[in-house]
Amino acid sequence: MSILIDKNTRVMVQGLGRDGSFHAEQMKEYGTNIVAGVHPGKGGSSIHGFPVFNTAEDAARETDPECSVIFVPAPFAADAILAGANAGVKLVVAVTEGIPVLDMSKIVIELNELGTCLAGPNCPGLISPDKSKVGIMPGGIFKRGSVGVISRSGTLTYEVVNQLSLAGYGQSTAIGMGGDPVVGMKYNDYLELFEEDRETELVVIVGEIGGTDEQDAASFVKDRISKPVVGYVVGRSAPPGKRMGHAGAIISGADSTVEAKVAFLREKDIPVADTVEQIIDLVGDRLGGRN
Amino acid sequence: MSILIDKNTRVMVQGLGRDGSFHAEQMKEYGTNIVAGVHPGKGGSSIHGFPVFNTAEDAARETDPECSVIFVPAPFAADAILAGANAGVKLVVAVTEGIPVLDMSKIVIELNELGTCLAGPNCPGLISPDKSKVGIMPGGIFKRGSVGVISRSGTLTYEVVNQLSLAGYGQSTAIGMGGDPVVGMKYNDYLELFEEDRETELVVIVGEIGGTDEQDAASFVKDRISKPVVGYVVGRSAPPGKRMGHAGAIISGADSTVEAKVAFLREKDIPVADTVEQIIDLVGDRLGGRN
Amino acid sequence: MKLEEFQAKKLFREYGIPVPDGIMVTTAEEARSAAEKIECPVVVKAQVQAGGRGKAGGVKLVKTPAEAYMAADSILGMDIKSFRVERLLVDPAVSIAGEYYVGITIDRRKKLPVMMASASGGVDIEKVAAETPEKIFFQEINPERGLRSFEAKQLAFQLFTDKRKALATASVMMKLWDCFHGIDASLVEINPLAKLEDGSIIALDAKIVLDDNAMFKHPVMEEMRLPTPSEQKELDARSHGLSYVQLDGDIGCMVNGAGLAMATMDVIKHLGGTPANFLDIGGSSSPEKVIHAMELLVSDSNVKAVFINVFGGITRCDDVASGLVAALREIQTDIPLVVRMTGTNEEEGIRILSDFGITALKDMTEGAREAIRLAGEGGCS
Amino acid sequence: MKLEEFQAKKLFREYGIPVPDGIMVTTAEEARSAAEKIECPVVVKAQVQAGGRGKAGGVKLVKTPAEAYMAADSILGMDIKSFRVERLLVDPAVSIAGEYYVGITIDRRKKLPVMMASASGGVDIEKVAAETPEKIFFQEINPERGLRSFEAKQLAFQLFTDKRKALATASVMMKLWDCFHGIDASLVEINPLAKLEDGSIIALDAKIVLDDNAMFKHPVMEEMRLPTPSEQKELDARSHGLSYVQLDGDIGCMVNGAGLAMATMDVIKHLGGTPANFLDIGGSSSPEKVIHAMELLVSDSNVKAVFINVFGGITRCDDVASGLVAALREIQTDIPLVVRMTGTNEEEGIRILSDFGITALKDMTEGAREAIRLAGEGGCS
Repeated sequence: MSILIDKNTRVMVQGLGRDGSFHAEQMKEYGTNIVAGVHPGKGGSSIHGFPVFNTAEDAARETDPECSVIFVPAPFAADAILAGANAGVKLVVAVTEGIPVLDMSKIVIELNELGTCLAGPNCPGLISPDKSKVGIMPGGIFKRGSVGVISRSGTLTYEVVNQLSLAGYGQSTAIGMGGDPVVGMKYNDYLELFEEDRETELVVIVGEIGGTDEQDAASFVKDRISKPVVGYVVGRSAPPGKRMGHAGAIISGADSTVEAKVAFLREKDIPVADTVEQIIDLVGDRLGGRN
Repeated sequence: MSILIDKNTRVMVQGLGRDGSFHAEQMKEYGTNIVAGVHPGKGGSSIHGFPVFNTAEDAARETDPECSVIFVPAPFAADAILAGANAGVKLVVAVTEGIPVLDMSKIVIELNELGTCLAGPNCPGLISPDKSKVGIMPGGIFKRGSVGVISRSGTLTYEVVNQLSLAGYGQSTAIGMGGDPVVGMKYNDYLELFEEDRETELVVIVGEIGGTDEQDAASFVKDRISKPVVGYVVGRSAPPGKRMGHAGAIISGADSTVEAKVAFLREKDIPVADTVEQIIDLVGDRLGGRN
Repeated sequence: MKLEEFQAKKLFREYGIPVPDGIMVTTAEEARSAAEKIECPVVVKAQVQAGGRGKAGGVKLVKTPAEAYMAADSILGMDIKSFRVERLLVDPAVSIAGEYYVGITIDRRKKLPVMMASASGGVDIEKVAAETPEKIFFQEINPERGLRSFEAKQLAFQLFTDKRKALATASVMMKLWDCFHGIDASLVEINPLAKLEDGSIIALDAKIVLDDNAMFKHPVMEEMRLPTPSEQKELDARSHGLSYVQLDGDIGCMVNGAGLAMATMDVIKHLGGTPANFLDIGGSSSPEKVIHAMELLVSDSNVKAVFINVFGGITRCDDVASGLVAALREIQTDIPLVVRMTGTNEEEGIRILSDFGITALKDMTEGAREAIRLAGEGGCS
Repeated sequence: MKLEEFQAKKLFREYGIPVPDGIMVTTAEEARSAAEKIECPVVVKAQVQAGGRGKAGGVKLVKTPAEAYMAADSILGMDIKSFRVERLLVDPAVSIAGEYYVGITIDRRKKLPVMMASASGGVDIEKVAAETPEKIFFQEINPERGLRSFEAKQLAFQLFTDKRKALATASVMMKLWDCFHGIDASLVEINPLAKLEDGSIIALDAKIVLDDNAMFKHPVMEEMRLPTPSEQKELDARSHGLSYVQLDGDIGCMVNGAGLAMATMDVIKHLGGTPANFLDIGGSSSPEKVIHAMELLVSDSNVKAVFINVFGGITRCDDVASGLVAALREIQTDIPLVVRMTGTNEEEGIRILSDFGITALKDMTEGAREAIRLAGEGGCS
């Protein structure tokens, strides 16, 4: 088991420019079941062994995808997300960085209406190791197992996952939920799925300064999640009010600091690591040594 | 019984200018249970014995109305409809004439989301004789009984109702659904309610040139309505392409002519009157003489 | 409110829709200099609010400014479907490689705007819709969200497989929606949307109907109104709160309410008469309104009898009666009058009329029959 | 992108929000003539992207043009929260009868824009929110529908019972939404929104933060950018695809990915070091990008050691290694370097660095520790 994607999940790739084409190939190599690509003007052709269509609607009608991953450049990405969702996929993974926040706010409303889940935008995607990878994560560092990972970051997720894998703690599914102020699914949405997933025994949530998502997650864990959860929050060194690359990482109030988040998580009985190494220790304490 | 409104229905009146105030008084005299008025700047006062609020939200919070009737002038009426619906009423009756059609299209979407029914706009409202009147119909000509009336027109409704009453055929509820290209509820919505209403034994639908609502109603009657239905369609003398006062009454295609409508209704076994007098005959044939 | 082609193209241009750089003229001399300015060949097009201008000889392709003068001279003053040609559009002629259709209107049943597109443009699109409906593609538009790029592309790729043309057309579609929404139109239409031999996409004709209900949002558009004489009469009527349409019959009608007015006309026709007009004096009628209405009716020389049919609801019978008495005191007319009056304050109204020497009837059919009889007599006198 | 008050007021004016007719000046002489033009009394206000200008002495009310000159002379060049004052806004002084607050920002949790309004304006609104939350009224805005008139009125009638003031304020609220939406703002704020003694409503201050992600829609707004010197460095970095923020420490950091960069800084701090900056070289890094990044780091004289932390995902380790080698060939520097490199093409990357004489580590904590050690040594030398 895993959440959201497995080896049968039929995936459509929207945007087959340089990046999209490269990652489509990477995903295919990893074993992702890519059924279609979408790129205006490339309709009728074939890339990496899957058919390409001019529009998401055409692709959906012909190949019935369940999931779509967006590599379309920022100015056109909001439209592409809506195209995918309106074409009927149940999960859209938006890798694209730089989508205006008001556009995202509108997208969230429409996707809720359509009953389509959204991961991202500005996210590395998700991976269920040895089954399917939808996004840009480097497949090699992941290992199949029972740890769920939810992160607001990209490379930090890889760092955490790499150390988990090296220590013998494989992952059921790992998710980069995206660092923008408005994203689709958040910790709580994924936690709910992990709670129901039989393969997942523990969840690691990787947070950062800005917003109060980590606190929302902590309260949710306390009330609704029976599985052990381990936290890690970065950005102690970030000066107040400065952008740290992620638009979401603005310290907008006292609640948004790392200190406030860590205190709140601990208050809700969630152990929090200070370093990546400590995550492994905390996971080990709860799952037992595996290397 | 009756549909949509009865003597307990709690009614809010939005727009207490000259017309709104006059008709609020008329409704009150008729017996309508008016619980609140809304007029910006008149909040805190009292008119015709009911309290007036600055906003629909305030009125709804204090008096819990189920229905709202709109007398607000056209430029502000679309907003007033949304205010009423968002305040939580389940039926909005929009008397106002002259609301832009694109605004109405947006309103219909939002009211569907909210689960609020809309009668009108540009309609005389509805009346359940001896119980409640919501709109501007002249109460005196109505008589309680078992005939449901649905009309796209105003004064023509009165003409029909008057003759029905004089002939002894009272009405369960009479509705002017409004003559604009986009209105809220249409024949079919009301027919469905009349079908379920125990007091209603027969329904008269009064149509006119333009659109294909009458044909939709005929098909609906054939498929879903067990009670007898009598039709009447006006506008034979209207030249093609000319506006006949109602924006909806544009002959936009062959289906929109009176001849096409009458033929279609008869095809679906609905008897159609050529004159108002014939309506009475057709009703009499089906219900038996009552004078 | 229907716009003429040159007005619609001006609006299209403002919304970024490619249109030919034409010039509107009102004289043959202006047409000649427009042709000189634009460089020939040019197309001289009659500006009337009616279709079928080409078949009626109202559109001419000319090769020289002198020919433009002659073409303009022959088209100006022409009568096309009862519209007199007073304005011409001189457009540069282009080399057409393909003709398409794009339009937006409100679907009354779906209660939504809908965009229609077809590769079979340049012809009567209603005929295409009726005979080969599979050639027309539809896209419903959620007016809160507007036409989205992906929706426009989906439509455009059904017309063109070529990426460049499809994307250019999708872009025109987006702008057409912006225009429709921005000006609160009831209809916008490009027929034909042409693909030129150089590969570009351009709107060769333009049709816009504005939503009269939305004019309060766009007061400046009111200035675009170019009424014909009969429309002017209707507009003057509207400025007095009256809804008036002139017809060909001999019985002038004055009714409160559009539905009842149509029923009145129908009953006149049903009984063998012919209505001279549609005239709705609306709700809450003041005496002044009735005076204006009466003036309108008697100004039509075809009218041989007047039938006034009032069902008092909001309109009070006494108001109508007073107005009528005032009107008849002011307007000297021999045209016989039939009044039918019932509803709110009917006794009061009937008394006022009776004091003035008019007997009001209570039954609509009876009134119509009497009006037909009087019109017949009038016709003989 | 934060705008200065005079820029925000210009945008407000374009959207019809009433603001004082002020003049932006950059010299004391200009301030004098602005005061003459506007008619005294006037307010001379420092234009900096920071709050608390008043307390810092950056806002002065003056009665004559000569006083305006003196006030301007004293404020220009001032340092307010590390922003140097280079521009002033000279606004006409007004008689304030009441101060209110209206603002719009995105609620990350609700994923919607939300309008906030309070009768307790003119002060630190965050303090009001924290201490007397019942004094702030909220209205969520569906961005597809925009703020509706009834919603604005509902808010406005909570501030004013007087109809005229409530409707004027509701109108300002509607325009503020139009502005927020029209320019793709992250924040718009009027504090105070003032009621003047003549009863009118006016925005006395104006704050706008634009969504950097949306600048592609508003290229003209890019011209409004007035960066401070440190911001200029960050902007230059961004033009090379780098996300850079200068800090006070002595260990320069170069990391791929914002999250990992923050984790790297945290681990440096955790081990007792101090990061000199945040520097994210992003995904798919080209050698050129690494050269620019290296130049940025060594240009900071505080930097005593550089820690390069790369987790190869999309970013390939060999690309970063090649870039680094190229950079070090070009830039002569004595600053010691620690490289930690793992992930995609790590062997290739490590080989390239090793050929150049750099030994790469595989563990982040180990790398951080080594960088701190080297920075300490550098500090002693």
